[in-house]
Amino acid sequence: MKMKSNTVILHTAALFIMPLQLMFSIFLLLRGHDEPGGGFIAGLVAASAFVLYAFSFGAESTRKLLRVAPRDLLAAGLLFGLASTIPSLLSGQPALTAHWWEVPLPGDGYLKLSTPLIFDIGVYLAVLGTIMIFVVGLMESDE
Amino acid sequence: MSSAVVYPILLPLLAGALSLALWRSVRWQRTLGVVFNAALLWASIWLLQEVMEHGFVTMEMGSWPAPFSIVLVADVLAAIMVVLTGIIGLAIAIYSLVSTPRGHEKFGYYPLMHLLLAGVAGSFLTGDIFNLFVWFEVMLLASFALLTLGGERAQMEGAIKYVTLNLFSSAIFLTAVGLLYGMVGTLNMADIAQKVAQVEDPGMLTVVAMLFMVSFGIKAAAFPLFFWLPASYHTPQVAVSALFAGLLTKVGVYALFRMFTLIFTQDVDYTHTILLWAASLTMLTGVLGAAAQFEFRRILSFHIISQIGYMMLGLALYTPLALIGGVFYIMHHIIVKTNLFLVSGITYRLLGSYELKDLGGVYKHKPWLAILFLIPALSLAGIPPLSGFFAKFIVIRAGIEAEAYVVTGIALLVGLLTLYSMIKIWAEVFWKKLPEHVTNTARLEGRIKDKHNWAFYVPVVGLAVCTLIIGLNGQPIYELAEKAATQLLNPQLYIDAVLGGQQP
Amino acid sequence: MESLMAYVIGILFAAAIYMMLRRSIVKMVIGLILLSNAANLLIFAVSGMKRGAPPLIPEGASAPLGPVADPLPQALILTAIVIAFGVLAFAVVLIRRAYEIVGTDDLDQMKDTDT
Amino acid sequence: MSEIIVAIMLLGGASFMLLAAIGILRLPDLPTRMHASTKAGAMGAMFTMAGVAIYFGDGVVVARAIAIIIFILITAPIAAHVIGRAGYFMGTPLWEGTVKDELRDQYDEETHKLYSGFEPGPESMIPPDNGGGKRKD
Amino acid sequence: MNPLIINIVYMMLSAALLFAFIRLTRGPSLADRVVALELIASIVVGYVGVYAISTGVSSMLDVAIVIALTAFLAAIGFARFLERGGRRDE
Amino acid sequence: MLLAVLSGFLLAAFAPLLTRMAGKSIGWLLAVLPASLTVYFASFIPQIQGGDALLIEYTWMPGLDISLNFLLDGLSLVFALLISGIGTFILIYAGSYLKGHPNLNRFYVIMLCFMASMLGLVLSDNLITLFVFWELTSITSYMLIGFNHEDMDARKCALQGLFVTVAGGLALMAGLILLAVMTGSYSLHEILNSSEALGSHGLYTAALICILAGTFTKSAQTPFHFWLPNAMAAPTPVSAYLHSATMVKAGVYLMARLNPAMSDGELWGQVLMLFGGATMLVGAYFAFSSTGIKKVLAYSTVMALGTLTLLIGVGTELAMTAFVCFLVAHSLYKGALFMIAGALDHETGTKDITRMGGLRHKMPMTALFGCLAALSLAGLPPLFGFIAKELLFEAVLEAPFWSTAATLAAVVSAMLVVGVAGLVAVKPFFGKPGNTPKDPHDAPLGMLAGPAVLSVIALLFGLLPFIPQNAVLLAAMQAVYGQPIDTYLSLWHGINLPLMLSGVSLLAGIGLLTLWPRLQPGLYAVNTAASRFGPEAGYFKVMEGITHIASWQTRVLQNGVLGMYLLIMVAITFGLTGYTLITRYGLHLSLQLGDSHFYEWGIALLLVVSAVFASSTHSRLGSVASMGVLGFAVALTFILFSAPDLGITQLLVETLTVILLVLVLFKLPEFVNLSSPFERYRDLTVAVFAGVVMVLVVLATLDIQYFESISSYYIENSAPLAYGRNIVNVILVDYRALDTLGEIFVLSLAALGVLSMLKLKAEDQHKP
Amino acid sequence: MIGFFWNVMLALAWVALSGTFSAMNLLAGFIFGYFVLLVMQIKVPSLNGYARRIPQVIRFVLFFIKELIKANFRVAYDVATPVWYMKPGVIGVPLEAKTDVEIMFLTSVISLTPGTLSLDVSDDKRMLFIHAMFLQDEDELRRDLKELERRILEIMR
Ligand code: NA
Ligand code: NA
Repeated sequence: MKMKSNTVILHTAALFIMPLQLMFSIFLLLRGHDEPGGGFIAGLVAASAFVLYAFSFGAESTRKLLRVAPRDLLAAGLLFGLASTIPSLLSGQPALTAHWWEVPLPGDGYLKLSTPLIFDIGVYLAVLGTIMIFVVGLMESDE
Repeated sequence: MSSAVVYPILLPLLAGALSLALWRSVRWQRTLGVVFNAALLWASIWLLQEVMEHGFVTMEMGSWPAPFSIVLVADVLAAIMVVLTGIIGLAIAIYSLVSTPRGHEKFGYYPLMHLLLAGVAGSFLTGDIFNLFVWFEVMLLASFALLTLGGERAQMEGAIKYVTLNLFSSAIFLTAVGLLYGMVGTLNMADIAQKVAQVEDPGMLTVVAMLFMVSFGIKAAAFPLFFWLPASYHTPQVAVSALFAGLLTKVGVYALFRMFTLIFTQDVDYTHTILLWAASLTMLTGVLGAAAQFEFRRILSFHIISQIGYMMLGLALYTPLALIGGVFYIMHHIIVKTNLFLVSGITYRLLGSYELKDLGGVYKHKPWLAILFLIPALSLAGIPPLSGFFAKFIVIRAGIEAEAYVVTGIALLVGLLTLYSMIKIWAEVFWKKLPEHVTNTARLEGRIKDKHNWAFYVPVVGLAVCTLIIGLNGQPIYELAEKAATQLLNPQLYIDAVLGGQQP
Repeated sequence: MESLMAYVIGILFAAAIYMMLRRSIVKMVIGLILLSNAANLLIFAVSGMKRGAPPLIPEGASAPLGPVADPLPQALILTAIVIAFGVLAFAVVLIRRAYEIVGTDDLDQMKDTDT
Repeated sequence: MSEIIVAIMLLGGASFMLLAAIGILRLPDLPTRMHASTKAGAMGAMFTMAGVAIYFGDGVVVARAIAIIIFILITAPIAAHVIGRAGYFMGTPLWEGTVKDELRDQYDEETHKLYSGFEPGPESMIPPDNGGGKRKD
Repeated sequence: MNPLIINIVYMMLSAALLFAFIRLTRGPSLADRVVALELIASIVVGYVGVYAISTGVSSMLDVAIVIALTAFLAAIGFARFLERGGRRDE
Repeated sequence: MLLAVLSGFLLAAFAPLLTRMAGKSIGWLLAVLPASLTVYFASFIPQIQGGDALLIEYTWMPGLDISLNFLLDGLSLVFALLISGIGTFILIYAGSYLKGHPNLNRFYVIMLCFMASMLGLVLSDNLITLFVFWELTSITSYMLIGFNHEDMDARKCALQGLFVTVAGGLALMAGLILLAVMTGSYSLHEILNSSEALGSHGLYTAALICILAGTFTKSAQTPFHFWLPNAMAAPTPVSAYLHSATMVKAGVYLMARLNPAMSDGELWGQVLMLFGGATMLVGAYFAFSSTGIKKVLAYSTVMALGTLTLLIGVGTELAMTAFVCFLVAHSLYKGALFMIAGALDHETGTKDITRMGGLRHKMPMTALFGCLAALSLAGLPPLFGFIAKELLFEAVLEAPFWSTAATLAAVVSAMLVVGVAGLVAVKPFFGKPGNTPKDPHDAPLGMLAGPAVLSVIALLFGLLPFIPQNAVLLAAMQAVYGQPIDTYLSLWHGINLPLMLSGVSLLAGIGLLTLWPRLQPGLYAVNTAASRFGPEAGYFKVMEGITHIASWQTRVLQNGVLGMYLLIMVAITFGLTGYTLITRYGLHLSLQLGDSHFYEWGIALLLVVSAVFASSTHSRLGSVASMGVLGFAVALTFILFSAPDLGITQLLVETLTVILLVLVLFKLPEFVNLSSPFERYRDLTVAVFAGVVMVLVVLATLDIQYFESISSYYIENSAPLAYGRNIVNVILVDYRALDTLGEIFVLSLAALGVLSMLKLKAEDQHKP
Repeated sequence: MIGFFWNVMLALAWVALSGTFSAMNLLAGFIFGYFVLLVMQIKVPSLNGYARRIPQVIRFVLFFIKELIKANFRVAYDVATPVWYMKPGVIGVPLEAKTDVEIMFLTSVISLTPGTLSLDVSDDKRMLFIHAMFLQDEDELRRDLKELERRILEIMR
């Protein structure tokens, strides 16, 4: 026995909650080096956001929202992760040696950019891509 | 430090990621497959050269000092294993060009293959116990995915067993790592070894050693933990079978070698005696299992188990010669077993079956293929002067010299039964007249000529040449194995290489 | 607490193993989840459990103000959790496909590939 | 002073939670249980967070506590709605003391359409204000 | 914070946790279990708050944020299960 | 020398090519190699004559004490000459016999390999190298026996030969290693020259048994003799020849070779005499009682091998003399006879002697050489066989022990052999013309050259025995005996006991021959009965047994029931762990739980009840929901014990896990109780046992902390060196980033696996 | 305009979450919010006139808290006493609210209040079905709901 699954309430709510979750995920990603968070957790939160969307609007719609295939997100994540080894290898250090750059910003700020951050972004994308593959794939195979 | 030690891991990882990124272009993925695996082979040979020059090559990842960083360590054994990985990888990459069904190629075969190799290389090179767990998982997941790729019924059934039993093994591994960390507070294997050696009452270490033994025993398919292997290895497409057959179980064996020479040597009488009996029964049950089979790849699968027993025997006897034998056996077996699976794939291509009753007449129509089968098959059975003979000889000589007569007797008997199985295949597939019910013989009789058949034969010939070289020119290989064994028996060398002078 | 956890871990192991031994593949998957939780808790317990001292460094400080919980096992467990999740996802899809193809979730009916 | 407020907040929060738990355990059917649990649980969490905000008094913590409260306010009713709805439509039996059910008759199980009763023409089956009654099962 | 209050609160939360779990085990319908699970998520938020106060570690609040933002997804998942034809009385 | 040994292999590699190029005359072409080898080996005669040994050294695998050293002395030279000399004729002969055979090229490949292996075997100084060639002869012989591989019988016989010889070979390997362990050397000449008394060494008996197991199987000693006649069922007399004249002598060669070293223990002589004598009788009897010409010859070979073994066992100077002479005589006449048999079969189209007769008219030359060889076989003067037989009688008469029995056996077998010789030579060529499928003519030159040369040589050696004696035989005798020998071969020793025994056996033999047609049915019945209980039946029992045990074991172990697999694994894991814990560490139960707060007890309780409920409920989703609770409880544990990152991760993962499960589950059936109560209690017992072991292990581990954790380094350096304040995250992305890198790849692999399982439909797959 | 509003909201949410009140952080939040909206832009509903309604919002919040506590005590009382006082049932309430956001907001608030639970909205969005715990006085309940709806629409429109 099946029934119509979506309602206006869930749809609308999803559109409110999802941006909050995505914001939160980016936040968790960027401050993960200093406070609880990091690429995994952030990626999982981001994935939750898209899962909510997928449950509300369906897999097809989620694909459209993402624009890139989850697989490509995953590949990008892996390549980011590997890219973080490049600076160390180029400079003849052991792989995954951290490199830090301080990019001055207008005003008094500095943007701290580092290979661990690139790495964490890779983790974020990979986790997101992976879970999207799981969920969207499973949902599509049901439909 | 030499960066040689990191490339055998990074290259396949990169290849995997790139193949994934190039998902839509099978053509590019194929090219990357061959190019990167050739690069892997090159990198691994480079590593071996470096190791031969310096004894050990290490890299403290992230430039943090050992034991706080994950250290990649290549000793001779690890370097050998990585070279073998490179050889098998390249062979499989070439073979895959023709053997892989289109659907598999479109659904991630190449990335999976690369990442499997990455997991294998990582397992060989890491000097960190938890990192070993991670690489094991990489390897395991890649093998899961490869095993199920294609989604046929047999694959699913096989995969469920494979997955469950291997996950159990992983959980035990993780548990053991946790317990070990709880006791010695470190993860670096050299550091663990050094600390374990100072422990006065190592009873609990032996307990943890048992967990490691079981976990790696499952991965290695040792008696009585091998069930997952015969249930699954014959189910995927043949290049995958070959890859598994050659490399995967050997990672378990490698881990056993590593743990039970470097770390758990505090109670050798106990631990290695258990290993000894496990090894004997592994040899025996494996070979008997094969004797009951009538399917090409199933026979070969059971033989993996029995051969694992020989390798474990080398470890269990724990004499210099025995370890040499174990290492030699690993080298020989990886090449030979992969090759046999590849040959089975060719006969499958010719006649469309792996069942012995549906095969026949290959010797008549394809004598060269028959020779290409005989080389690895007789080598596996330990017929001189092929590689397997010397491997077996060393182990048996070590057994006799260690006065382990019963076990040696079993090893000899198993050799005979191995020959029996190989001859069974030979007689049924090659000698026997083509059964009358087999009608699709156009390929066998050469009436259909496939365009890229060279890709089937190049790896098979290449591996056969390796077998012949190991056999006929065994001295350098022996010396290599001897170097590896010497290092294994002197853990202090490893410890010094990783931790340097600075001891925490 | 660690001693108490020892008993909890033991029970989790027992429950996990009991579930893994069932013939239904769904139960088996639940067994696997239990097992990985048990292993994670085990690592957590044997490397020492500390109340109220997360391994964080306050802003501006160069080290935690007091003794903190061991961060290393936490990192290991985090890795293990994520790995277990990936494995689990694979496993559930596998059992679903297996059920679709084989038509039963009774493991005892899946013995074609052996012997 | 703030200590007392914090204590009250904490105890209040815990009480709501306990109430929710007792409610969920005692109440006779799904919707009534949800009246207790989803809301009281959320209330409890919000009270506790208010206590946390007051206790720490630090800008960062306050901001976070407020964020938590807002998030709970947004997500809790959605969850409640989704479960309650699913539970209802899947035919989870209602308590025998239920006095009326105006939805049942507006729902077409064949087409999965839910009517408002304001539709023109034959589609409308029963006007909303004078129908209702107990569900048959 | 007064340890007595903390302990009382803990005790109440523990009792709540237990009751919710009992409902989860009893069912009888899936939705009942899910409601219980949701309540347990809320109680965990309560735990986190009390714990943050009793130890003075505010970074634990992030856990509560995560629960607040994502825990309800499980309920949505279960609802989907029901809607797509799963059995309600499990 | 190395080239000489390996040249056979090299030529084999080119044989297919040459066959295509040379066409009909390929046999003659290829025979150039063994012919030149014969000359080459003959050129060593002057150096060897005096009893010296030449050692030609090549390294191979020094690390394993394996060298390619060649030891050339009288014994090996005799063998080398026989192998290459007879080989020459065989190659020529095969060219004619198999003319036009489609697989002639493959035949030559195997044949040349075989010849080269034999040469290597008899020339090797290194025990392992010798063994290498030994095994090669087994394999090549297998290929030859099974040459007509589409015939199932051929395959079966080939397997039988291989299985028996390789089984023995493996024992031999152990024996050789034991020998090396005893003597400290893998080099034959060192072993032979060492003065150590092996007979009293603790490993002597073991080594002896192992070595003899190898040589007896290879040389078809009773009870392993059965494979040899079956190998004769092989399609060509050419390959059958190999099993008669040379290959099976590998075992004899090795016994002779090791005789000086091994014979200082009494066991050696006794065992050899016992088995040799028995083999001699068995061979002689079956030779006489068989009908197929090749069977007859095969059993007479068995008899000869027994005789040779017996002689080594006797071990006296005289016995060694007899041994060498008998060896040479046998090779000459047996080679000739097999080629004759082939010629007969080739010309008449049948292998059954009973159908032949009076062929001397149609095949005069064949008849002539056949009769010469048969006379040598029967041991009649003036052929070399006579000298050998006389020496045999002399040797057994003077045997240090069991002399009477040995003599009796020798006489009986000599008598039967006379009968055999008669069967082979008289029956086909004399008497009434038989009814053969083909109209016979004299065999072509290629097929007659061998018998002619060999039988003439047998005649010459009989007339002028001092020639071979001085050339190599004496040196060979000394090599076997291990000491200088002073002997002089002659045809006529005067009228003595041996001569009278010869006479008796000759007459009795002729008598038997005349009775043969009448005896035949009775013998046949005896043989049929014997075959049911004989060693061959034993072989089949063993083979059946292997299959039986194998399939039984597979049924029991690899039974396909995953639950069983897991049960065994769990039992092993925790049984081993528990056992080790108790025996290596001991039981230290710590029951101090007092340091836990009550709310921690609550969480512990929740962990336990949620796990127990999840695993005991009948409701699938109840179980899943309970797993959710477990996830929360685990997260709470992490949170309460200072692991916020873990807590968050656990919560998120738990939520996603529940989602995945529900996404998948509604496609799956509900929980059903599939197992019986017994199975459930059994599993429960095992599970509880595992749980108890884990409790004990964890409790024990909690008591132990040998070393401080290395974590203080991470804690101290995170902020200053890694610029991060969340130490766990710093570990994940910096200190131990490699773990994390691996981990995202694990995730990606899981994703790939899921992707293909969900998307790859069966129909996409088999497209090329 | 609407996009800008949401963007500011998100930037503020960012600041609140990170707890660092600095211009840089706000800017960062703005940028990230921008990206989030970029993702969300397909589905962002229309909203307008937010700023004017702050006082109304505060009044509503107070009203809501009062209702919340009142209703909670009512439920608590019934849960805590042994005999059931409640008279539960499902009733249909006609909707004034038109847009999806209005409906969502209303139903959420109704669901949050103990004693009432939004079950579903009819397909034509004109009728809201709720489960109510205390139907002793159905008319009063309907009046209360109307009042709630009025206040909500007041701040939303
Ligand atoms: Na009441
Ligand atoms: Na409400």
